[in-house]
Amino acid sequence: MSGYWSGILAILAINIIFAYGIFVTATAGQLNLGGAGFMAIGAYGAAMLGEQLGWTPALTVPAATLLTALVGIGIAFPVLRTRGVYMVLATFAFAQVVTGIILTQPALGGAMGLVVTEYVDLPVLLGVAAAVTIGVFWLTATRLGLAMRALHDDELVAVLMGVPARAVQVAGFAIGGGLAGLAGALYAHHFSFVEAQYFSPLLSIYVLLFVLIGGTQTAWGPLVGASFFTIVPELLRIGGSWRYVVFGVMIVAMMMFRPEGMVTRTLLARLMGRRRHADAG
Amino acid sequence: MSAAAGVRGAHPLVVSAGVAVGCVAAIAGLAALPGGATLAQQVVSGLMLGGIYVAVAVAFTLTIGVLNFLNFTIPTMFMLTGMVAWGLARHGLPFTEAWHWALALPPGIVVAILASLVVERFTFRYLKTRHGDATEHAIPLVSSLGFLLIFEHLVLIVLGSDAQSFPVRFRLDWQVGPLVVGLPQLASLLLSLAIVFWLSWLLARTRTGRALRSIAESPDTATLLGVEVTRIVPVVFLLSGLLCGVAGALFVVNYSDVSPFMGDHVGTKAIAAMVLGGLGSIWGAIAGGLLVGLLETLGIHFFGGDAAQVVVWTVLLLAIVLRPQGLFGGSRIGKGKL
Amino acid sequence: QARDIVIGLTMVKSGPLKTPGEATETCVDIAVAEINAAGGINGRRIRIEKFDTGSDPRQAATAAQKFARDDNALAIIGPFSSGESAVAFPVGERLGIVQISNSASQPGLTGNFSYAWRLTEDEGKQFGRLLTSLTRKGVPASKAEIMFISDERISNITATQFYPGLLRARNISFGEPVSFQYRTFDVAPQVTQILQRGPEVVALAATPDGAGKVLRELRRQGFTGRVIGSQIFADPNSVELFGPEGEGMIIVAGFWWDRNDATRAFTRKYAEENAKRGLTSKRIPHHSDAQAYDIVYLMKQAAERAQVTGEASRIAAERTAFRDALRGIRFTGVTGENTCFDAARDAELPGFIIEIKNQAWSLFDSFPADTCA
Amino acid sequence: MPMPDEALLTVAGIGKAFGGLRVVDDVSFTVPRGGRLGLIGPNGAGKTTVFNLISGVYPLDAGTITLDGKAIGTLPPRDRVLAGMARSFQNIRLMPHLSAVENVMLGQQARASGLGALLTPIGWMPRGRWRRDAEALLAEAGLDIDPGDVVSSLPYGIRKKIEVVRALASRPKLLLLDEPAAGLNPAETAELARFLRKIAEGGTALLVVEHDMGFVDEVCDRVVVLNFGKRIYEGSMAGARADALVREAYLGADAA
Amino acid sequence: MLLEIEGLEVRYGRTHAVRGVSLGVATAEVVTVLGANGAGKSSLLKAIAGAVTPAGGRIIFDGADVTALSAPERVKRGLVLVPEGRQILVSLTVHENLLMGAYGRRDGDVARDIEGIYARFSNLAARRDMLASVLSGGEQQMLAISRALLARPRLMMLDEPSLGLSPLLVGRLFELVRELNRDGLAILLVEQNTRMALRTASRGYVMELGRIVLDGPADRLADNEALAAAYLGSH
Ligand SMILES: Nc1ncnc2c1ncn2[C@@H]1O[C@H](COP(=O)(O)OP(=O)(O)OP(=O)(O)O)[C@@H](O)[C@H]1O
Ligand SMILES: Nc1ncnc2c1ncn2[C@@H]1O[C@H](COP(=O)(O)OP(=O)(O)OP(=O)(O)O)[C@@H](O)[C@H]1O
Ligand SMILES: [Mg+2]
Ligand SMILES: [Mg+2]
Repeated sequence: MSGYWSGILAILAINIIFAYGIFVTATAGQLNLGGAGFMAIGAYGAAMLGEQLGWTPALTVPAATLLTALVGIGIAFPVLRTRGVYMVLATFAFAQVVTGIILTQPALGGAMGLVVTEYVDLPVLLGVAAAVTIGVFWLTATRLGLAMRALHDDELVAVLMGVPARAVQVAGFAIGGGLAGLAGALYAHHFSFVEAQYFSPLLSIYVLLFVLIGGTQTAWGPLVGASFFTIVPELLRIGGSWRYVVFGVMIVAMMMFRPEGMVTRTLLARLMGRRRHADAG
Repeated sequence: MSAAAGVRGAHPLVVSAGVAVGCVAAIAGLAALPGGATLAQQVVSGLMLGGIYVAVAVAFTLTIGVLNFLNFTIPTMFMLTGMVAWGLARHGLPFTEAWHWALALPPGIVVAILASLVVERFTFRYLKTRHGDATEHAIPLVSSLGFLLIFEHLVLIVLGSDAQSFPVRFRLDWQVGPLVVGLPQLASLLLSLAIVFWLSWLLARTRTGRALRSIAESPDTATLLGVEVTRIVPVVFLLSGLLCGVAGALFVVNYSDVSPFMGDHVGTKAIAAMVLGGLGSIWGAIAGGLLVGLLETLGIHFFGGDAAQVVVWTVLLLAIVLRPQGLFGGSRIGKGKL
Repeated sequence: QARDIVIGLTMVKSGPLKTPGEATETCVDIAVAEINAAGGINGRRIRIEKFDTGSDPRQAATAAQKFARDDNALAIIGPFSSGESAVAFPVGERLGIVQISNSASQPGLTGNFSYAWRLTEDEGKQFGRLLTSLTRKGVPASKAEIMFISDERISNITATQFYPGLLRARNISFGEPVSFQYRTFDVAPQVTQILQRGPEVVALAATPDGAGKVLRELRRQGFTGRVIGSQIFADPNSVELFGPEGEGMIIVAGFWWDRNDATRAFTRKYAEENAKRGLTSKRIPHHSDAQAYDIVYLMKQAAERAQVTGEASRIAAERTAFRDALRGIRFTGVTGENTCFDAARDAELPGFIIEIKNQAWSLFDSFPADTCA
Repeated sequence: MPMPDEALLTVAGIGKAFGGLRVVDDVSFTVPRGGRLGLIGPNGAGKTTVFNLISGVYPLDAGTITLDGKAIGTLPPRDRVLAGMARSFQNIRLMPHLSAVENVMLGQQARASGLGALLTPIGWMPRGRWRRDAEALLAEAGLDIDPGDVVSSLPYGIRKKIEVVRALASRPKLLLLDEPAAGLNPAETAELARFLRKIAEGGTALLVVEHDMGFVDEVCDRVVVLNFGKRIYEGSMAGARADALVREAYLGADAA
Repeated sequence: MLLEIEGLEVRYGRTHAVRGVSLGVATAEVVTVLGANGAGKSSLLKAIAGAVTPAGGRIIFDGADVTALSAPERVKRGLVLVPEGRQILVSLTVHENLLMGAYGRRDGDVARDIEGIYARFSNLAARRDMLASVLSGGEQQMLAISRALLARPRLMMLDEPSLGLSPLLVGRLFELVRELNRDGLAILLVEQNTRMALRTASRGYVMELGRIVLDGPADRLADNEALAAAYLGSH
């Protein structure tokens, strides 16, 4: 594979994992605009464990994932008191606090960032991304996934059907936070360097866009959304600075014509239906 | 609608006059204390900084309170005013020598309004809510982010990524004893207040106000009742574009510089202000704006520049969690649509 | 038909660093055209492969991979910024390809990477020269205050790790450095704070736009002393940005356009070529532009020394030979004469102390480059 | 075998006020095991509010609720569901993005507690137990639709029925139905009545709010009539028809 | 004819909801449209009101082709729909909902008309300053109809208005329909309460799978075998 495409693929793999982190809460109807905060915790967690304690990535990555999942649980309780825009903004504020704290802590490298010595190569990233993808597909096919989608549509009714709403939502934040942290840990080890400035509001916004543009109805959404966001700007590379403008136009057009995201259940049903039809004929 | 509730409840005119008198007295008292001048200056700076946040926060509140639409392009409108005005003035437009910098600002505002209308045309106009669940209301959020990309990069292409100086050459500070008060900021505060009075009256009491609130709830039903949604909604976008434009112009006059990213910081702080005050409550936006400004300057004074950001966002996080409706907000707005 | 020698250029043509970064390409193109016209390297033409990172560090890593693995590049010019270099240097090290940055001036960035080089001068050293010059020229500076951008790495390091020591060494008293964030636009509270301590000079560590904000606020609140700073905001294009408030400011840069015939010729070409490309405001080269121009010549010299052929089959060996040829090299270009590289592969460059006078850059003082051990 | 007249649901003296307005005022009634009680009354009488109080959407201001011998009046909604009740809604509240069969499978939630049940991939098993169950239930209700259809595109009447089926999927001891026949045509109403009687024969107790008196006649063996939040009648439907108060407040003079 | 529909088509993506429907409503006439669930009745009314864009066909109201007009334009001309599921504005008060009904009106009689509504529906009068969200189902239905009346329609389309009303109110509703009709209002009524609808209307249409399969005078339809068959359903 060419060096260029392996570079792009590495970014894509991390974006996919990250996007699934946001997707898991979004399927349950919770928009998380604090993705960068979770990712930063994972990245700095892995970096610190690696540099301070000398752990290898085989240890730092799971540990950082677990750490972020715990943070997810911790933050879920206050954040779940809020709804809609308030939740979006609460998670946004959370991310701002995380990066703000990193910037003010010399022990975390402050504005200078941290160098990460242990390197994790592309095959690992691809493997983890594939595993996460399969895991999330599996998750959405379970009763837990069904409960999440029900919470997304109508929380009160879901509760009246016996869905343990709070537990499911907290689980969503734990899994989602963990995945974002996993993406951060892999980021740290692959790019060998972490800095607070990278985990900006813009990053949170982008990853939420991956998910919303891809569609929150099925697990295909983040996969398609992250790929779209990672690969289309590359294909537009010849356009120079114009590529972002074109890209913005594509986003707006997408929302005009496919407001529920690129992949919807109806679309899948239609594709599957066709296939079934074709098989029969 | 909390804006309406605000009018029906305490009389905001009385309240705000009282608050203003109280503030002036407090600052004067503080300045008179030995060594209090510095702190008094910080309080003044904070309130003045808040003045800028207020205008943008009101613009945010307007679209979210009236149309239930969290419009992320608002910081871009703010930025467009400054950058377009700079671009024009740089090329000597409009052609009046000494004043062309100041004269370039109104066209900048016009561009912000036009941009806002373009956003309306391609986002709100296509917003067809179907089922009313939690995330599909993110649609306007996403498309307004799309526009954010478009406008920001257009500006980058045409005008470059640098901050630029915008040499407005008139002294606009007001020296009161040991204190320096920025007149443009004061003006933006007063202007926002005036607009807010008018808006809250409009929403609560007029036919147009009711139509707007109907649209906020259900554009489809409003249409069936005879509301020309496509004609009324642009008015809101026009207003919010105007507010951002004016805020941007006053910003430029005050700080004498512009940059393609000048909206980002103001934008996030204005959102914080809006949330602190309560979504959809225009009175809340005013209180929130001033509060965030104060929190920021006092945070800087006591804890330093970085910690101040942590302070602001922590306070916000706590506020959302402890009092999700904000200081003045109704509990309904913002829970459904983004 | 001889094969071209490929050199990669990791540059910034979009994103937040677009404006400071976009003239890099012009300078590289000028140098390549000159070299090719004069017969190339070892008789082979240079071909530049370009990659725009959009100011995103991850893209700088991708660029290094692309040049090394897809384009058979001999070496890479760039990345532009410290953030990008921090990510791209480890990649270059793994792939065994030299990268020479023209702008990343964060101290210690090249670390232990044998393939990471920089043609830039250290912020701390440059600021020390500026302080020396203040004493030499009798500028009153016994009480100073430091203001810096905290979330911009170079500003932060310079202000917190270099300014205090350098000031202390010259017996200049100062208080706790006061910080503001990059996106902050209102620095009134910070300025109120430092002016309360009554400084004679204010030492700034900030990007040009950050510096502009502080300057204006300082003057608004009545400060009349000098504002000084190292090379971060020493941008010839900032004179306009600073406006009348910038008058009397003293800064330091690694390049002075009016130094000799070569620098003047380069400056002329720079302005012409930029005008052709629509970059009309870029008339005087920034030191990172001059450094980009010199990097191409530096690469030519090293490639000739390593007897590089550009053959694809030998590329790995030639890259290493190229790196080894850089060791102990002495180089003369528009940035200085007999420039050498220290043990950490950072260049030793001269320092030019610049004063803004009558709204223009004027040379206030200058220091020769240090010699390498 | 349960005793036929043993009370399954006992509502005793419940009350609810909204901002001073007493919407439900000291209402008591019982639903026996396998019983079929109709709750009727004029618009705004408080019927839906009673449902909301029983299912725990609103907290009680006064009174107690007992289900199967267990006091549930203060339990959170989910625990009441687990105790054996299920309900439908006056305005259809299906999950618009889920398919018909998924909506029904959501109704099974109360029966599928525990981590194991939560993590079994029901979506990938067309022949899995849960799915077969759900499809069978849909068929039993006479719903001739593709179970994979997303409900938002189905017609009103069909959705209305799916909602009843969803409530049934938890195999409740007590089923609360809020105007199940509203929006159905006479033929469909009759069919639904037949279906509900069959369910009742299977031992599920019914508490039905409905304005279609013919339907109530068909389905319920007893009615409670509310007016302004108060119980004004309890007894047989025929008795209600004859009651002057009920006629005046609810049925209208010309009701035959 | 006050309203004439010719060959109307409505499609939602692949669903063909209304297939070439033609019908007419004369001035001061009550016409009812009956049909099983999903027959396309609501889609028909929505297309007439302008809430969905028809895929084909023409809508002529009062002699003018209104097919291309927007919904608000049609409201102004007196073509008003009381939509299925009431669609009242729950974030406005009851009174404000009524004012919204009169949105297109510029005359000074609005206040008087609203008092008239309050006199007729005492439930609404008692809750005039409460948010409409707290109304019971039946109260919401009253509000929806009252709101439409305030637009001073010439043709009112009612989509299942009796849904959720008590028997007493259903009776009153149909009385109201007859009364409004006597005052000169034309009414197009979609109902599941076939008996009442046919008793009130002068003519009726029966829809099945998007097509009109039967039409005629209401009394003839009332004892029509085919109608019974259509309802007992072939499915
Ligand atoms: N949350 C609430 N706040 C204030 N009032 C309420 C609330 N919910 C219901 N009400 C009022 O309580 C009364 C009873 O409402 P409820 O929905 O129980 O009536 P209902 O008997 O179900 O009527 P219908 O047959 O029309 O559905 C109504 O007058 C309604 O306005
Ligand atoms: N927005 C929509 N998107 C897709 N399909 C729709 C939509 N609205 C209606 N349909 C479909 O169009 C057909 C006709 O629906 P319509 O609502 O007009 O029927 P109806 O006769 O009013 O039924 P009901 O008596 O249940 O109200 C149905 O198959 C329905 O599923
Ligand atoms: Mg009810
Ligand atoms: Mg219908």
